[in-house]
Amino acid sequence: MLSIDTINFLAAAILLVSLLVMASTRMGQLVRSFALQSIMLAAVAAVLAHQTGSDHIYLVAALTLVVKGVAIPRFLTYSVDRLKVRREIEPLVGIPASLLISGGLVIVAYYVTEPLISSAEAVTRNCLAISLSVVFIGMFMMISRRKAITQMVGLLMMENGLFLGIISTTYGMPLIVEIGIFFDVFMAVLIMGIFAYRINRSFETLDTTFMRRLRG
Amino acid sequence: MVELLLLVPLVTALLCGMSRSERSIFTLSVAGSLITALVAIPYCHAAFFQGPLDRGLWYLDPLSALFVCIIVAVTALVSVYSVEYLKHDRQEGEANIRDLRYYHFLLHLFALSMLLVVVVDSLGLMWIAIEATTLVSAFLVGFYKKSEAMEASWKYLIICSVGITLALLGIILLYASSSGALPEGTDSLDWSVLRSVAERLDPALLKVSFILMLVGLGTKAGLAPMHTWLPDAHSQAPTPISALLSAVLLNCAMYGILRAHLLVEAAVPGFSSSLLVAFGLFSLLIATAFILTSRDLKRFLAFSSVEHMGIIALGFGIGGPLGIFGALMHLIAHSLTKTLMFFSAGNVIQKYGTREMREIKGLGRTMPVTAGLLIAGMAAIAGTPPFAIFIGEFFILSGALASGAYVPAGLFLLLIVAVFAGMTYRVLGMCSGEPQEGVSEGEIGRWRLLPMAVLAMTVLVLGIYQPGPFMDAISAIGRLFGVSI
Amino acid sequence: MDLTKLLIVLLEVLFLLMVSPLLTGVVRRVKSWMQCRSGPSVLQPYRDLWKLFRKSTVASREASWLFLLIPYVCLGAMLCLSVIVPVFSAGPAGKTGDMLAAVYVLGLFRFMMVLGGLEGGSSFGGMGSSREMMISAIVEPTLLLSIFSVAAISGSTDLSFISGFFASSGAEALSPSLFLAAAAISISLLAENSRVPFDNPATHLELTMVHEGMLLEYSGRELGMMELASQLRLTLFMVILSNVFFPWGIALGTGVGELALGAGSIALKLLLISAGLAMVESVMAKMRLFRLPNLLTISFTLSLLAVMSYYIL
Amino acid sequence: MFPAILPYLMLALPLSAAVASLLLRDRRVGAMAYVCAAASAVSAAMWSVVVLLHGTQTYSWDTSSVWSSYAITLDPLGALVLLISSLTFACVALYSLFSREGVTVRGAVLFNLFMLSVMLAMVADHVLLLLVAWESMSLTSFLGAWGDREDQDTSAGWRYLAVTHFGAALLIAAFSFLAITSGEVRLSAMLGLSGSLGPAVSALVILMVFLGFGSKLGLLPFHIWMPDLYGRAHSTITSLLSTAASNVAVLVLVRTVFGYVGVGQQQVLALTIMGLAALTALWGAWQALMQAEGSRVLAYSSMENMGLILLTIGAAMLFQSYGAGEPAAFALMAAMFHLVNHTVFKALLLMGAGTVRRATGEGSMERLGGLARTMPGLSAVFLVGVLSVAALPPFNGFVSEWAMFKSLMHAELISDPLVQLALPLAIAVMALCTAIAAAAYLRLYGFTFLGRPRSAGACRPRPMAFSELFPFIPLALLCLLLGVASFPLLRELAASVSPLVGIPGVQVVEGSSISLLHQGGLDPLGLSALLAGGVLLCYLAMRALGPRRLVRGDTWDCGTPLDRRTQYTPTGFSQPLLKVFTKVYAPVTEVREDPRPSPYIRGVRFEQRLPEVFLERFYLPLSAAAIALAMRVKRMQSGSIQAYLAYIMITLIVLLVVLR
Repeated sequence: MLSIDTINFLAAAILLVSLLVMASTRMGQLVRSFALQSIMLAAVAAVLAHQTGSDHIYLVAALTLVVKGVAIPRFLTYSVDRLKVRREIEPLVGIPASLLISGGLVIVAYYVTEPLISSAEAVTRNCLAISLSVVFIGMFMMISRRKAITQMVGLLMMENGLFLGIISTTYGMPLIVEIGIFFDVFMAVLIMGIFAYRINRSFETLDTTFMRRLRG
Repeated sequence: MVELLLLVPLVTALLCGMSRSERSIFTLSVAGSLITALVAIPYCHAAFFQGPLDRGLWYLDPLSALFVCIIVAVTALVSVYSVEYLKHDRQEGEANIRDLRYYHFLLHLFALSMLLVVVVDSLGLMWIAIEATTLVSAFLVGFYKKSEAMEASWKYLIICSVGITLALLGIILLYASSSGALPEGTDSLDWSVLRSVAERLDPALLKVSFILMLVGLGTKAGLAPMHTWLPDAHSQAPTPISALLSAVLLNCAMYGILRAHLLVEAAVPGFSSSLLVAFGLFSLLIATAFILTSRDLKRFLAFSSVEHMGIIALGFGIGGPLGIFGALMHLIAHSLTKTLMFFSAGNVIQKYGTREMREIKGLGRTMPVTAGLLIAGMAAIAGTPPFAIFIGEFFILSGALASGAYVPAGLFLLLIVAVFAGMTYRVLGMCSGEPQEGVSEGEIGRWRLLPMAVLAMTVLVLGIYQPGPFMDAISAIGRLFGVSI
Repeated sequence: MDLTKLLIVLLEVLFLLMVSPLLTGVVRRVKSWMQCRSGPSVLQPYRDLWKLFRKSTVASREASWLFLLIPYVCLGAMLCLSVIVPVFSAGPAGKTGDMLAAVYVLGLFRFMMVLGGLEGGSSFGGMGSSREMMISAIVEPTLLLSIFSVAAISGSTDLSFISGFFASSGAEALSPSLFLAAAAISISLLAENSRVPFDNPATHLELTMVHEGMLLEYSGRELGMMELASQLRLTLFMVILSNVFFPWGIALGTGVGELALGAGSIALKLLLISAGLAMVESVMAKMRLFRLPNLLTISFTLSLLAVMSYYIL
Repeated sequence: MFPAILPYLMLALPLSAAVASLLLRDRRVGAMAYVCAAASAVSAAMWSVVVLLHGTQTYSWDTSSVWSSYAITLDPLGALVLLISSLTFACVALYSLFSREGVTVRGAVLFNLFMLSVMLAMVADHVLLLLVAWESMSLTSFLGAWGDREDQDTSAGWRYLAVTHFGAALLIAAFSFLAITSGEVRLSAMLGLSGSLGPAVSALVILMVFLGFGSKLGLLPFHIWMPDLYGRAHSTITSLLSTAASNVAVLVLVRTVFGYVGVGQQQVLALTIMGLAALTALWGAWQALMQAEGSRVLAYSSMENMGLILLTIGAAMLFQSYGAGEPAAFALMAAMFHLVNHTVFKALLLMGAGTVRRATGEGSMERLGGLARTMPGLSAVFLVGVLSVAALPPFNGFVSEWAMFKSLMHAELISDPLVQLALPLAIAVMALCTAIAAAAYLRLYGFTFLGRPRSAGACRPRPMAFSELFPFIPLALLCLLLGVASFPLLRELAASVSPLVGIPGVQVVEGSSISLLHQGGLDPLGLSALLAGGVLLCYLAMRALGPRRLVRGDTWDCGTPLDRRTQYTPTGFSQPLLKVFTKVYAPVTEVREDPRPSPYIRGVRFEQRLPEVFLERFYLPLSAAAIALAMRVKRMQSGSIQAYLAYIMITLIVLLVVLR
């Protein structure tokens, strides 16, 4: 039972960190918060692996730690420095409003998952709702922030939420799928980084609100 | 083995990527795509007529076989068309030999990723393959490296990634829903396994899962209101790639939706089909508005794709033998016809150097063959008999009427008439009138007319006469949907 | 068709041909009396026609081959009509002729005459033609509707049958719809034959004329034929009016006595109607052209009411 | 056996001719293609005769596809229509072949394809074949009408396509209803489906079929494409579109309504249809009167004629719905007879109008006149056409219009007061249309051929070779023949429509006289003989008075020499009727004073314009509203990726919350 409490505790912490990401005003803070979330996710995976004793979830935990907790944040920090992105976040929706909306999204997520939870195990309950909340918050992050980099972070947050869902509801997918997903996520971030670099070159900014030539 | 089907495009891609001369790239590309098509034939034949191939990771049932056919056929035509298209680009200085290598490498990789989508058994792997198609094609969309192209590929990448992430959540829930249905420890993401226990999946989870998959894959399939990346990507990509995106990529996403639909329909009858009808009609409605007002030729065609994906969704949603047959027919016909349309558009755009339809005049004079094929394509895509799309629309309509869905049927009819009006208005405007100064008479390239002629003939013949094997294959797919066609 | 019938038809046609100019003369004479003039002899129209028939023809240089053909067609059409319309005898013994067809034959006459007005290319002809078409556009439907009501009452559109039906059924066939139809046909008679208040047959003042404007380019023999055809048309209208609505005395068999009675009664009725026509023409003034549609619409409405009232009442 | 290959010849000849000329692109091949078309028309006519003699023939080709087997079938009714249509086709083919400006490959290809699709549509016994032929008719006629013109304005052509496609969509829906109800794709296998469709749906189907076919017939408010198309397109195309295409529409409409669906108890529907048809006819007649161009007059005249035909068909439905089969059969016979007659005279007139336009270079009647002296042959055949279309004896239009009138005169058979009010009203409308349209045709003939020329082109028209005149002659003769001796045809028609109303044989022809229920009949032969006799008698009488002495002089001019401007104009001619029906036309009048330098001379400009009410009040606002709506929707594609993502999120959340 200890581990279930731990998982629930960690999941709640992940949700809180998502709100922290939402509340960040500086790029560095944002990336660090994201890294923290990924590390917590790795921790959840590790606890779960311990509980179920399945090896491949350990692998998942390790991969999460390495890829999302270390590699991607470093890559993002490097990109921010390299592309000389302005440090400020420049939200389209102000921080207080963003937090309120995020709270609303959490409620929605709980409301939506409510009928599902009845049939699920105890671990799943909170985690599913939280994972959906994190997905929503990540998506809202992409909607409410201007920079290409913040959009990437939003997407990564969505994927974190997803991972929480994967490991908590199903105790991990088949290994090949898991690895494939990791590979894809990594590639996606890399490719987005390449495009961010190209966009910076042709638009001389990473502010996506300037990219409105294609319309109608 | 199915691996061979995947190996040929991979090898072709690598060889193209390593070739030195223009000539060898083109030869390799065309040969590779044709060999892929040849290799695909026995697999598809087996899948259609001897039951599904289920070998480990791979699973090839009639539905996948249909998509394999579409993918290899359109890829082959695109690789033929690309030859003169890129030659022209090279003459104009839009592309150099490196770009050529890069283009063909990605083209075949793209084909590979799409083939992967339809031949894997596991839904998780399918998801991975779909994400891979996005990643590969993003580079193709951004091929011209102009700022608009960058913008389009960024939007494409971000929106589709978001969508696909949602779809993954859906797949997870699907996976979770199976835990009660399968014996302990054997929970599986394999579609063939899930299918066999579809009736026992947890309905509550399945519903949420389907919504997530529909929204997520619908983003990629171009269903409104998630279609927003589509006109941008289609208009900025090189035209052969636009054809590939529109005719094949959207279908691959639709394939994913269909797989989910088949499962959900078994467990929660009526839920997924009514959602498909709703999204289909909404897409049709939105696309009509844009078709009526679009001025950019390729955006115009892109919205037409939104419209047709809507019709296909509508057909599958209506269901029944008529609806399913109509939707399948429409899916096939739309792929072929839209390819034809994009090829014609490619000729026109390279000739006139603009995509703005109001600046394109007098096609009938300058490029009579292209103009003829464009008009034929327009008639076909707008659902005029005897072209194959008409068959699809006719059966979908009949299906709707037969199932008593009069309101969707009426709306459908009204909207396709409006689309016809919008289509003809633009296309006629381009074909008539005086060509502007500086546009010389004559087609650009003769070989690129060959795939177009093949396509036009195919959609015409398919509309009038459906060969026996074709019908057998369709009815094999129909059995998958539980209807006898 | 047996011989007696043929003979009767021939007699009737001859009768109509002979009596038509006379009736025109009578109308003119009565009118001049009403205006306290002595007026020309009632035989004057015969003399006019005889004179015209022997004169040479002057045709406009602008006129085409059709111009000289038109009088033959017009007079031929009226002759054809006089074969159809029952004069002395009606019913099963009489001739057969469809009333709708009769309207179309009248239509042919008018069509040709109006085309004649457009030959030559003067503004008078055009003006007359234009006005004639305006009038006929409403008169023709009126006529057809009136016929319809009469046909509905009697159960046939055959003129002879209708006439025989009313002659034999007597007062019980009387109905409001019949009166309305009679009124409508009477107004149509005035309009169709270019009488006051629609047109003034006695004037050639360009602002008012309709019928004469169309004949302006005709001369000599052709003019004579057109005049005769017009007179024949007036007579035929009167015959139809009297034989449909007042069929008293018409022969229902082929006996000589019956026929004689029929001939006598029709002659009397024609004289009376001519006198009535002259009275109307004397007490009324010609209407302004653009007030004509009102009158015509009234007659159209009357005829529509005639049909409706048959079914409703 | 020889007759067995006739349908193959009929369909294969034009197809191969079209393909050959498309591939070879040679003018001589194009000329041969017209000959092929004529040959195909002749084989169609022969096949029709065979069918009339031996009864219905069906040919089918089995395909293993979803469409089971394709089939064509020709029943006696179709054979009658096909017979007359193919004769017209042959004449039009010759007309195109001999026309002065020569044969174009494109024209030949489209002519053959159009003819093929018309014939196929007439004999199609398969839903797909019918729809294919129908759409291909639209497309080929559109291409024929607009493709070879250089003008920038394609909006009129587009209107045609859009309207006919709307009609086609309705047809598709209707036939899909029929196909799913009967489970058949063969048309001849559908019979009396109204029972299984239910009253509401069968009314819907009939209405859709009616509106669908009506879109080609110029039914209100689908007529807007007609005047523009007729005004611009080559007369080869219009003369076929107005005749053959209309024949197809009416033929299939009748088959569908009376055969496939069955009328049932649809009184209200029949009355609705009659009302719409009556309005169409009236509108056509009114507009025909005001047009300046001959071809536009003829366009509206087609609308008027089709309106009358549909009115009569509506009356037939009404009779049928009350179980009065005999009058229904009579009305159908009248309508079909008018249809074939319309084919003959309208083709003649449209070809004539086209010839005039090309010979003089003038399209507007305001600039024509006096052609009867310079083109006497054409003026004579055109007069025959005009007399026919104006329904004057002894020509064919007269007989069929008489029959249509007569068919409406059976109100007493039905005791429903609604019907007894409706039929007299229908008669009133028909009478009014006939009279107004006669004025329009008179104006057409009078101002084109009579009077003095109003422009240089009209003074010296290009002379016409006999070969150019030749194709008109059979049509003119047919006008006369169908008027004078139509009773065998009518007997056949009555026999072929009677199965549709479920009555074994309706007797309408006795000897040479046409009548139903002995309510007074018409003997066209006798009447014509009387007319001819009357004219002959006049001629003989005048000859007896001595030879005519003819002197040519000037037109009476009151002493003021006549010039171009003193002659009456077509506009002036129709002005009195414009005043009478001013509420209908709602003319827009503008009187402006011209600023002149001199204070003594006042210049006044008077302009009058007749607005195209349906276009300006209905279609343009409709399309403007649609575009405005679309522009609002278009704003959603704002270019902002954040907005795009928000759409996805909102969709997702709404769906999850609503449907969880």
